[in-house]
This record gives sequence, C-alpha cells and structure tokens, in this order.
Amino acid sequence: MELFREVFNPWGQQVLIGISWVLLYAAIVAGAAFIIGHAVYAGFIAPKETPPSDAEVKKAAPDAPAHITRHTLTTRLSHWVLAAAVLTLLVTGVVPILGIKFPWVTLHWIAGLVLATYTVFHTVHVLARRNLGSMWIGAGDVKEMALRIKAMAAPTGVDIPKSGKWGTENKAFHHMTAAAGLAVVATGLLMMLRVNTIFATANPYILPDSTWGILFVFHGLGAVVFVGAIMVHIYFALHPEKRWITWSMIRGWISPRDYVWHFDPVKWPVSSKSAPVSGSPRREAAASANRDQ
Amino acid sequence: MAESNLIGQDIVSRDLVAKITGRAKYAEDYRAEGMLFTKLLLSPLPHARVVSIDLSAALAHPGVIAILTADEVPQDEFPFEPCLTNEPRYEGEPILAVAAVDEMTAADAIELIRIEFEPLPFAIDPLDSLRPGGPNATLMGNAYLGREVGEVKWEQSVFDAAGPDGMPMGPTEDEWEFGEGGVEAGFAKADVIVEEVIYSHSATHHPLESRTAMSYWQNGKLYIHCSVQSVAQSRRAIADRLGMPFEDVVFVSEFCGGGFGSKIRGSVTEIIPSLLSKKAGGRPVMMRVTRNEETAFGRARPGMQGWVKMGFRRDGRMTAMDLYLVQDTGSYARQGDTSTAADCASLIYTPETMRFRTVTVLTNTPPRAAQRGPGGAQGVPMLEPVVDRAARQLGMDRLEIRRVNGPTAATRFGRGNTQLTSCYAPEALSRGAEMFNWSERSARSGQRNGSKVTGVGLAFSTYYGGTSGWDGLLVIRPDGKLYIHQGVGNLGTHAVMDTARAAADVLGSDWEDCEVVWGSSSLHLPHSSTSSGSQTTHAHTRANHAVGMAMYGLLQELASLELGGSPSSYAVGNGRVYRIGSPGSGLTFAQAAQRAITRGGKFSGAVLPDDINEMTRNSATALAGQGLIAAAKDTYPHTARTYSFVATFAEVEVDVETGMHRVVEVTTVADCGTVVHPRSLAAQANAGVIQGMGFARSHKWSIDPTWGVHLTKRLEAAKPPTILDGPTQYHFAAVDLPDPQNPVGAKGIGEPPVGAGSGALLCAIEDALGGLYGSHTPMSPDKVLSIYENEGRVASGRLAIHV
Amino acid sequence: METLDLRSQAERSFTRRTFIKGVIAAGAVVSSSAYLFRTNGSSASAQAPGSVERLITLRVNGQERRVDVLKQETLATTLRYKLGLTGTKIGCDRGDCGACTVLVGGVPTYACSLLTHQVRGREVTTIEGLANGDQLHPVQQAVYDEGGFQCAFCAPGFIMSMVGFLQQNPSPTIDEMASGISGNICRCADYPKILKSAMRAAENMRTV
Amino acid sequence: MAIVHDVMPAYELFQPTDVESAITLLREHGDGARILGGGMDTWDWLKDRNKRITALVDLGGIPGLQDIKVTADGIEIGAMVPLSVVARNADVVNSYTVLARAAGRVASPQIRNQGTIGGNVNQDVRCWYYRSGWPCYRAGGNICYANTPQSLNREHAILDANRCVAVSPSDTAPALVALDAKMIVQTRRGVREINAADYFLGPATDIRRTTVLKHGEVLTSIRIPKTWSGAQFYFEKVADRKSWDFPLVNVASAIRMEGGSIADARIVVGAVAARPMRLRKVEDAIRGKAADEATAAVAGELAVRGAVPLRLNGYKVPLMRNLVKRAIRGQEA
Repeated sequence: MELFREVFNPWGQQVLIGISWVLLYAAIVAGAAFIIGHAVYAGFIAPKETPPSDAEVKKAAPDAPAHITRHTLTTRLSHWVLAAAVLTLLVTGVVPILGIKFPWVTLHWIAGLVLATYTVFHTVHVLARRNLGSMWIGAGDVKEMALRIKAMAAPTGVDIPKSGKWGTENKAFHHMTAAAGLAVVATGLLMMLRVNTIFATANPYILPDSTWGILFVFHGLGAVVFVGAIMVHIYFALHPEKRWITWSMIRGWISPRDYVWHFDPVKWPVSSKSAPVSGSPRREAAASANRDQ
Repeated sequence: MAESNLIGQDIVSRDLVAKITGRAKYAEDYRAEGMLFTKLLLSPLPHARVVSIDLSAALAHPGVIAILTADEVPQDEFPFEPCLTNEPRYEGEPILAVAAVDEMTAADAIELIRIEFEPLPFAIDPLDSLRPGGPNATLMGNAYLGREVGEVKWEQSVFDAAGPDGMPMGPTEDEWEFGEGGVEAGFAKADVIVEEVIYSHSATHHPLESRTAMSYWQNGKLYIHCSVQSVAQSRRAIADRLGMPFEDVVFVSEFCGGGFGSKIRGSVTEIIPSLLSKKAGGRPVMMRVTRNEETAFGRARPGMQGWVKMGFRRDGRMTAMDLYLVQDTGSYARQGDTSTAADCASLIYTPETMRFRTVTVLTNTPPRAAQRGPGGAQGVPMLEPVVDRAARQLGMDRLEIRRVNGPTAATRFGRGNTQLTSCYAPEALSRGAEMFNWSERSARSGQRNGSKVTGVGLAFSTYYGGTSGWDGLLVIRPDGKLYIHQGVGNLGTHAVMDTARAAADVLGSDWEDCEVVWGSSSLHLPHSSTSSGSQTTHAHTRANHAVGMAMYGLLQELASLELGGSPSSYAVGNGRVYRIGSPGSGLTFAQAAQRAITRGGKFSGAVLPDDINEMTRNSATALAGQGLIAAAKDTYPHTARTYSFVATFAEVEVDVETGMHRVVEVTTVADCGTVVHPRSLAAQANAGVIQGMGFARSHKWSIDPTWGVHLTKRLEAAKPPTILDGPTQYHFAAVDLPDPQNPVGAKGIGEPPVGAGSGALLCAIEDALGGLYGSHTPMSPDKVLSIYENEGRVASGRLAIHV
Repeated sequence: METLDLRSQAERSFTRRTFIKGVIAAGAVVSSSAYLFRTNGSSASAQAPGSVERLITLRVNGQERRVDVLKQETLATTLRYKLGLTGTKIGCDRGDCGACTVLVGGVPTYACSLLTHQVRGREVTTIEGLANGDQLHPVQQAVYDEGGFQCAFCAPGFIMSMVGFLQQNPSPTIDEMASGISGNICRCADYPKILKSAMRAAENMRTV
Repeated sequence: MAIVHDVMPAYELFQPTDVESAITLLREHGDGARILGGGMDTWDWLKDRNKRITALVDLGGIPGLQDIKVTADGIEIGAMVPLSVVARNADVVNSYTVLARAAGRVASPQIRNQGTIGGNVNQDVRCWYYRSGWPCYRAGGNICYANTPQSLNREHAILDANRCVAVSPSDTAPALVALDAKMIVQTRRGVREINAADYFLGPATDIRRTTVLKHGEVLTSIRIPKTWSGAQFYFEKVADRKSWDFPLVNVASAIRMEGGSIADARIVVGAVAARPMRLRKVEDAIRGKAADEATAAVAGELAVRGAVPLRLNGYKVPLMRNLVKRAIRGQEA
C-alpha cells in the first residue's frame, strides 16, 4: 500500500505531494471501528450504571448549586466556533476527496483562518494564564486511566475511579487534536500562499517542491488524525451516556446529579459560593482551572 | 554568344509534377527492407548533467536493436554541438537514441530507461543572466567574449537606472563607432532626437518538413538521405562531423521541405541514424523527427532586447544612430544577428555617425541559427517604427525620410566604408510608392470607422545579395543533351533549376534539351554554395555562366580541331557548335560529346582546370569519359559588396476594441538585379513578406522561466501565419535592373522581404495607434490592446521575453 | 432531418463476410509489411461487442487494399508505412499543419488525426489517387500552370483540401476559397500563389 | 523513468453500434477507458503520452448520433455531428445562427470536418502547462503552474478561477449556453437532460472535470429549444490567427428585442474561465433597456466586474468588456 502520493514534476523527477488518500479511508475505518467497538461495549458489555439518587447527590455535594457551572459562555462560544471551523475544514477538505464535488477552497481557507486565529488566541491565552498544569497529564492521570481500563476489562464489581474536572481521556483528546491542529494550521497557513486569497496572489514557487511535499504530508496527517478524532468526538457527543457533556457545552452547566455521578468532588470541588477549597497542589490546579471558566 | 532567352522567363520547375503528385521523395519517404526506427531520449531539464543511465530494461525490450549514447558520438570543445550529450544545455537536447523495429517499440523502450540527472543552474532571459548573481547558461560563463565564453555581469545600478521598462545598458563585449566625432557629434547636429526600447523575439524556424534523416552503410560507404538546404556543402559537413572523407558519403537530398536557415549545412542530429546504423551492422535506420523534437533542436531565430537613439536634422537626414542590442544566442554557437542588424541599419539609413554596442548572451534555450534574414529581419522591424516617430516629430512624410537617408549606387556605408556593386533602392521606393499610391493612402492614416482605425506604413529592408567564387559543372552527353550539375539544395526557391538557366543561356540551348542534375552526390555534383543568405541566385548564375562560357570555349576548340578554322570562328547555339557565317558546318552536341569522349584530355574531363574545388574535381573525374565535360570556377570580378533592397508598403485596419487587425493592401518592390524567374521571384518576395508579417504578429515561442521548459511545441501554439492572416492579393514588382558585376545581372532575394514585411506591418499598426509604440514583436492582439488602452505601455513589459 | 454524409449507405453495408475473404486472399501482402510493426499483442476480447479486427480492407484511391492495422494506428501511418503512399506527409502529427490531408468519403480530413479503423470501408483518396496516369487532375493542372508551390511539403495536403472544398463549393469567391483551404499551413508562406492556383483550379473544375 | 512525448502507445479499440454497449464497455474498462468522438482533443493527450488509456470506445459507428432533427419544440443535434455540418445546416443557420457562426469559427476546415459538436463542448480545458502533462491540480497534483509570479498565462482565466486558471476554449459552448440548449446524457440508468448552463463545471466545483458528465456517461445529443429561434444573435471570436486558433476571448449572445428595447437576453463569454460564463447580471441589467451605446457601456463594465487578471492576461478585461458591448450593439463598432 502506498502511503504517499508522488508525481513526476516537469523535469521528470519524482516529488512528494502528500499522503495517500488510503490513509484517509484508514482513519475513517479506524474511527468507525472504535465507535462500533465502543457502542458494542457500552451497549452489551459494560455494566449499566444507575444514576445516584437525590439523597446520594445531596449527601455527596450538599453545597452544590442547581446549576454547576462547567463552561462559561466564552468557553462555549469558542468551542462551538472551533467546532464549526473544524467541521467546515473536514467537510470541505475531505468530502471532495471522497467524490462529492462542490466549491470548497474558499470555505476551507476561511475556516482554516478561524481555526488558526483560535489556535493563536488559545495558545496566547493559556500561556498568559500560565495554567498549563490543568491540562497536564500527570502520573495520577495515568494511574487513573489505567484503573479505568482495568475496570473495563473486568467489568464486574471494580469501582471505576472518577476524574476531576478534566478527565484523562479529555486531556489526551485535547493534546492529540492540538498537535494535529497545530500541524494543519501551520502548514495550511503556508499553503494559502499557493492559491489566490485576499491576502496574496498565488506563489507556489516561494518554497521548493520538496518542502511543499513535506508540508502537504503533515497537513494530510493532521487532517487524517482529525477525521478519526472528530468522528469519535461526535460519537461521544451524541452517545446517550455522554450526552450530559454535550448539554453542558451548550448550556454551560451540569446538574448536581451529573456532578456527583461523573466527578470526584475531591478532585473538582464546587459550592454554591463557588469558593475555591484550598488543599493539595492538584486541588489548586483544579481550582484555578475552575476559576479559569 | 546567344541572346538571353531563358533568364527572365516563367518556366515551370522540372520537379513540380513530382511535388504535386506525391511522387517527390523527401527524406522520410524512403523505405528499405529491414529498416529500423529511432526515438530520442530528450533532456527534460534546461541544464543538467547525466548522473547515471540504466539501459538494461530497454535493451531487453523485444524489438530494440541498438542504443546510442553520448559516449559513443563525437564530442568536442564548446561551442561544438554534439548530436548526443551528457550535459544537456536546453530542454529537449538529445541524450541518447534507441533504434528498434518500429517507432512504438523505440518509444516504449525510452520509457524503460532509468536515467538520473543532476540539475544545474540555468538562464532563460539574457537580462537575468547579466544581473549580479544571475544564473549562467554554461559552467564556463554566460556570454561570448570573442570566440571564447566568459562571464559578463552588470552592476545592480545599471538595472536600477533602467527602471522596470527601460533597457539596462551595461558594458558590452563588442562595440564600434564610425563617423566624424562619433555619435556625440552626430547628436549635437541633430534637431530631433528619438530614442526607444526595442525588442524582437526568438522563435523556432518550423520548416514543415522536420530534420528527418535515414542512413545505412554499404561497402564502407555511408548512404544518408536527409532534409537539407544545400547538398554539396552538407555532404562535406556531415563527413566532417563523422570524421570521414566526404568521398565516402553518398548524400541524397532531392527535396527539402523548407529550411529558412535551419538546415543550411544539414543538422547536428543527422548523424545519429548513421551511427546507429553502424551499430546495427549497417541496417537502414530512419530517424523521423517529430514536431516536438523540431521545436527542441530544430533551431530558432535569436531574440534581441535593446535600445536605439536616433538624431535627425530638420531635413530628415540622420546624423546619428546609437544602437545597443543584447542578443539571446541560445545554448551553443554564437550568432551574428545583432551585428548584421547594425550593418543593415547602417545601409538603409546611412547615418552620418553611428555607434553599435552588443553583447551576446548564452541561455539554456534551443540553439539559434540564421533564420531568413538573420539580423535584418529583427533590425528592420525594430528600427523602422522609430524612424516613423522621428518623421512625425519632424512633420515629414515617412517615405521622404527614407528617401533622404536611403542608399544610392554611390553610397559608401558603415564602418568599413563599404561600396555596393549596385543599388536601385531609390527606384524601388519610388516604384513602390507609385504602385501603392502612397500619397493618397498615407493621407488615410488614422481614419476611424467605428472601432477600426486605418494605419499605413512602409519599411525598407536590405540584405547581402550574394557570394561568388563557386564552381559549375556541365556535361554534354552523346544523347545531345546538356546536363547541368547543381550542388545547391532544392528547398523550394527553385534556384536549383533557375540558376542552371545561366549555363543554358550562354550556350543558346533550348531548355527542353537541358537536364538539371541535382539532389544526390552519387550524381556527381560540383562544389556549390549553401542555399542560404540570399546568395544562391547570385552565386550560381555566375558559376553557371562561367561554366557555360568554359563549355562554349571547349565546343569552339573541339569544333576547330574537328572541322578546322580558329576556335573564335565558331559559335554555339540550339544544340550545335557551328561556323559563324556558315551554320551548316558544325557539330551537334551529340557529335561533340562523341568526339570529346574519343579525344579525351580536357574535353572528356580527364584534364581539368587547376582552380576548381576538390569536390568538383572528384565529380568531374567520376564523369570523365561520358561526354564533353566542362568544369569551371566563377572568377568574374566581385570588387564590392552585393546587397539587395526591398520596400514594402502596407495598409492595415486595426480594431482598437479587440486588438486584431486586417491587412488591407500590401505592395512590395525589390531591387534584386535582373529578374531570372518572375513568377518565382514574386512568390519569394510575397512569401517573405508574409513570413515577416507572421513573425511580427503571431509566430512565436514561449519557454517557462521557472522550469526552462518549452510550452509552444505545437504549431497550434507557435502560430505561424495561415492563409487567412493576410489579404488575398499581394502586389509585387521588381526594379529589374542588372547588377553590373554579375554577368547575368541577378542578385539574391530570399532574406530582405522578411524584415520589410514585419517592419511594414509594425509601422502600419503603430500608425493606426497614433504612433504610440511599435518596436516590439510579436505584436499580438493582447499587446495592441494593451498599447492602445495604456497609451503605449505594453502591459507584459517591453523587454519581457516569451510572451 | 439531415444525416451526416460521411459514410454512404453502401459503405456501411460492407459485410464482415467479404472482409474476411479479402483478408485471406491478401495474406502475402499483410506479412510482407508486418516487419515494420511489432504486433501489440493485445488481441484479447476479440469476442466483445464492438471489438475490432486487425486485418482490414481499406478502399484507397479506388482500390481495395488489405492491411494489418494496429488499434492505435493512424490513417497517415497506414498510408505511408504500410501502403507506401508517401505523398501524404506528416508535418506535425497533431492536426496543426494539414500536410496529411486526404479525402475520406470526399471530405478533407487530417489523416494523422484519425484511426485507420475509423475509415474501414470508406473511400479514401490520397494525392496519388488524383492523376489519371500522366493526366493531371484539373486541380493539379491548375497548380502546375501557376508554377506551384515552393518547398511543396505542404502541396499534397493543400491540393487535397482544394479538391475537397471545390467538390462542396465549385464557384467560390476568393475569400471563400481562402477559408476553404485555411486548414493547411505553408511554412514558405506561398499563400498568394496557392490561392491563385486554387482559383484557377475552380475554373478548371467547372470546365471539366 | 525517462520521458517521451511522441508515438501513441497501444490500447484496445472498440467500435460499438449502440450507446448501451458503449456505456457497458466504458464501465467494464473503468478509468482506463475513454470515449472517442472526433478525436481532436483525444489524440493530443494520447500522442503526447500525457494520458494513458487501456481502451478507446469509438462512438463513430453508432447510428443516430450523427443526425440533426427538427422537432416540434426546436432542433436536436446528435453529439457526433461534425462541426462543419452544424455550421452549414440550413435550420441552424436560419434559426440558431449564433451556433452556426460559432461552429464555423472553430479551428480549421478539416478539424470542423472531423471534430464533433459533442467533442467541441466536452473538450478539456486549454492550459499549456496542464496539456504538457505537468502534475497540476487538474492533473491530480497540488499546484497551478500557470498562476505564479513567473507564469506565462496570457491565455488564462480572469474569472471564476479557483486554484486552476485554465480556460474553456470551446467556440460552440458559449453559443449553446446562449441558446439555452439542453444536453442529453445517456447513463446506465437512463437519460438525463441538463441545461447547458449547468452542464459545465468550474474548477471550484470540480478541478478535474469540465462538465458534469461522469465516467460511463455519454452525451448523445444537444436539444435547442425554440425559445431563442430567430433572435438577434452575435458571435465573435478574437484570436491571434484568423484560422486554426483558440479564442483569446469569444462571445455569444441572443437578444430578443421588443419595441426598440431589449425584452430578454442571454450573453455568454468563452475563454475567460474554465467554463463558458453566462453573464446573468448583465442580462438583468439590460432587460428593458434600448440596445444603444449607453446600455452597451453599462453592460461592458458590469461584465468584467470581479475579473482577476493574472500576470499576462490583463488585456482580457478590456477585451471582454468590448466584446460584450458589441454583443449588445449586435455588431462590430
């Protein structure tokens, strides 16, 4: 199987122009396989969890307000703008390759610019706030993750540890898409020089062919990762068990029930006053993450 | 001596029936049992070094017989151009050749060859190459310094001073100046000074028949059938390229499907089938050159980027011309086009002072060669519109300004203070003006009818009109016929037939009793000029006249020996040598041939004159004993330079909404001495004008500057003129006054009409555009529109090449 | 309703049976020219609908000629390489010059831009088919009388265009004549004389 | 691998006698199969070895594709009708003059004899980089060689470009769009009728194709409705040469006059984009106006609004403007 696409340039030299579209199909297949696998697991194998009763909720989080803020409006807006941009990018970038033709280039680069702007904004923001720790995957996260996987493997009786505000999977997903995003954004911005945009007229000769080839490969690989990741992401967003997360991203809050059910109040403490609780460094990080909202 | 009755007559060429019935054999029309076919591997890069070649798969391909690489062909010092190379200097240069049982097998085998190139720096635009740090076309440098190649780079300030649309003018390699006080003094005397950036583009010759060749070896002799402009000279050139004596080359080129300067002494690639045939044990090998290949190695006209400044007195007299030209000479030999352009300019305007500066730059584009009117065909159309501009400023008639400056028989011109053998330029201008009705038509200049604007222009052109000193060879055989052997080529000028008339005329022979022998060295041809540079008509009317006179003398001498009396008491005519006063006493040609064979010695070709060329000697010796044989060298005086002159007048209608134009009327008058073949002369002149107009309008080439790869490999893209691009009628006349140094009086005509045609068209278009700008080719609709819409600005740039 | 007149009914009814007979009879001819071309070996799917045979009969200059033709072979190649009719020239092999012009069913056609298989059973006329022995065709005679072409590599194609055009329009104006033969390039640019010849040819054709 | 750009390589040839068989053959041989109409575009690709095929399906033997039929609601021209026949056909000449003129201006007489109307509309774009076999967007690569600061793009697009700047060189396509023709396409499933205006694709939509025709589909005929029969027509082609050339720009229009003003119009410009550009805004703007110089001037300016010239094709803007003006005047100035 060819992993890359190569052509003969006008001088008859073989040059790299990107990844093979086979990889795109592979990502789609992988994403679909994961989804099916998970769906089967969640539907048939995983023990059905029952939500905590009102009493349990009251007991576990006595101070919790009726609406526990999980995402501020800014976060939600930026998420949905990001989502729109990424979806646009994927649809405009991938669908034509799959054979459905429509004018995609302008939409693609506009969406790409939105993504790029978001990326820059987010990076600057995160760096300015110096709260990289909240998304750090520490030893504890790994341990927690391992435990959860173990629990999945032995689905009966083992208590699955709950996470703080940002689950390890969430963090891993974030980092993976961030890496892919940076790759597509950086290469994509350069690739805009190859077509006429409002900013510049096309000049593909600004870089040598070999460099372009590598940029196209990174762009392609980033896109392929995105394709798989976003498929899974959307699957979870729509999955009945995870739908509360989606709602939280729409409404901004979660119910105390979901809070108690899915989170470890120690790792993510909340109160009606929303006052941070001091404690371990991790708590501080979690608290600052909360503040960040 | 008999009265001339053949010179000046319309006699249909002997070979015409073959041409119009499909029986004429051009190089590719030969077929032989077991013939192999060749395909070439051409360089995809404009400059590279072959790093490795793997032929194994190609050699294993069924039907592949032999592969010839650059290592097996003669290679010599630059600028010698090898037929195959491992350091290609332009895209399309042949790297290796495959001979196989058919073309498809050969082509498929090429695709099986693994070849690796190391790209080298390359230059496409001469001006880029002259910039500081600009690319060099060869590893030795970028420009000619005399015969050597060296590096010429100009300072950035030169380019900065020129600005975006100006001509950068750095130090040049060649420079001359004449006239008292030089151009400085000349300009000081001027009342009006005009200066202009001027440009003429490069373009492939594109003869309709490509440079196909077929070869085989038999009994140690090489048989080669190819398409060349000259037979005797090409035979010698091919032999030289192969490093073998010319006697061992049997050279056949009966018909040549056009050359226009690209096939003067054959082509470097012509020896490829010869060498392949040698590798294949002598089997016939055909190399059909395709249009793609013709575009690559079929030669092209050198382009020029330049600038001119002219000074005029109020009476229109040119006091100074300062001409600066950068020549794009392509990837190999140095061309002399810019120098010739300057020489022609110094003759058509006879400026009181003139300076000429030029630099010849190598680029990684196809090799250049003379193309019909080399130099003149670029110089005239670049300069004539500038002269028109001066005339407008002077308020002077444009015909008058040319009359004032044009040459006469008494003119001494140029840096050599050169004298002319004859000049009827004033007559040509007057006759043309009269035929064209210049005064009435030029009054219509600028008339507007809707979007169509009338433009009227004329251009005056010149070119060398002939050489001398070549040989003639005649045989009178026992069949009573006069056989006129001709070593020139048969490329459509009819010169091979028409110049033979000179010999027949001297001998008073009926044309029906003459046979022209041409097209194959096996028929024993004399040392003849190349069919190029408008020299053939002059050179070979002289040579055939000389050999006619020699034959006349031999016939007189033979008759006096056979019949008594002094040789001078005999005359020749109507196929007989007879005693003056008693025509009944004499010998028929048939009898003379018999007697000559019997007598031997100088009559039978056994003893030959000392001054004839070795090739003529060999041919005559081979023919010896077959009849009465005369061989002679043209030793008539030729004490000055021979030039022909052409004036072309054109009226056009330019549609300023589309940039297209329609040529309404074209009139051409030539001073080319005595007319030999009126109809053919008119055809040569008119067709030259049309070629020139086509060049000035659409015929072009384009090479991508980034990749150095040719984009106009198709005739559809190269756009030579079609039958619809001009009017349906062209008017032509010849002054028809003899050149005194040629006993026949004729001068050549091939070259000058081209510059006259393109010049007249550009002047007429410039006139229609209100004198905005015309010194630029190709003046395609986009440029006309651009000049009209932008008040003289060429949107693509005045010096931008390949547009 | 107008039907394309390039193939006559008779040409279309040319049967497979007569064709096969012809091929068998012409075996010797076929093999003698076969050395020129490697067979391309792709004789598969001979049974598929629409598939073509290699051995075919051409009607060239009034004669039936049997010939072994590759699938991708152009008419110009067949005429020149297999039938020895080298009067048809190849100037560009891309339909850009007209040197290969022949008449197919009387219509001027670029023989380089047509597969030989496309003219199966149709009447092909080349420059060699115009003259009747030493008697020039009226168009050739006109060209001869006007002093003909220059290098004349384009001449066969031009003459075929003239013949084809004059069959369609026997009394053209000079502009119509020029348009009619504008699919041929003369690189010598001898157009005025060519046009004059063509007008004379029109006259000759009318008086024949 | 070394490159050679001459000598047509081998392939299978099929000469089916009905469209269904042709479609079956095309499907059987997949992407390696190509339709042969008049061949005037096909031979370039194959002889230059810039496109490889395994099978060629010649439509020349299919009866019916070479007919011109006058129908109750217009005229139907078979896709395999040679351009010279279209140009001479009395009904086309009398009622749909713009098409006859356009067909009569294609290339050269021989090409008009061999080239078909179907081939003329389906021909691939003109771009000498693409046609040299360079791996550009349209060839499946990811670069446009014609749109760089150094490119030679005098002939290229000023409108509707999207990465690819090649142009549609067809002379008949603008005429057919102007006449509101319907393209009849036979597919495996049946027959589709597509408006000429929707038949052609720009590179924004599909950079590899010029029409909506998919592999295995065959354009069988072109129907011209009576709608514009006898309207005021205009066709003009500007080219470097007067024979044998592709247009630098061409224009085709149909205008219906009522009481001295323009009742309706269709104006289409070719060779400025990868598809014939119908100028709807111009049509809207001139409806109800007199066909005078003022209207022409407005139309000309409107026509070129949004044009994006490349390095060497800026002249196409005034050229297109002027041709649109002439179309409205109905004559050369």
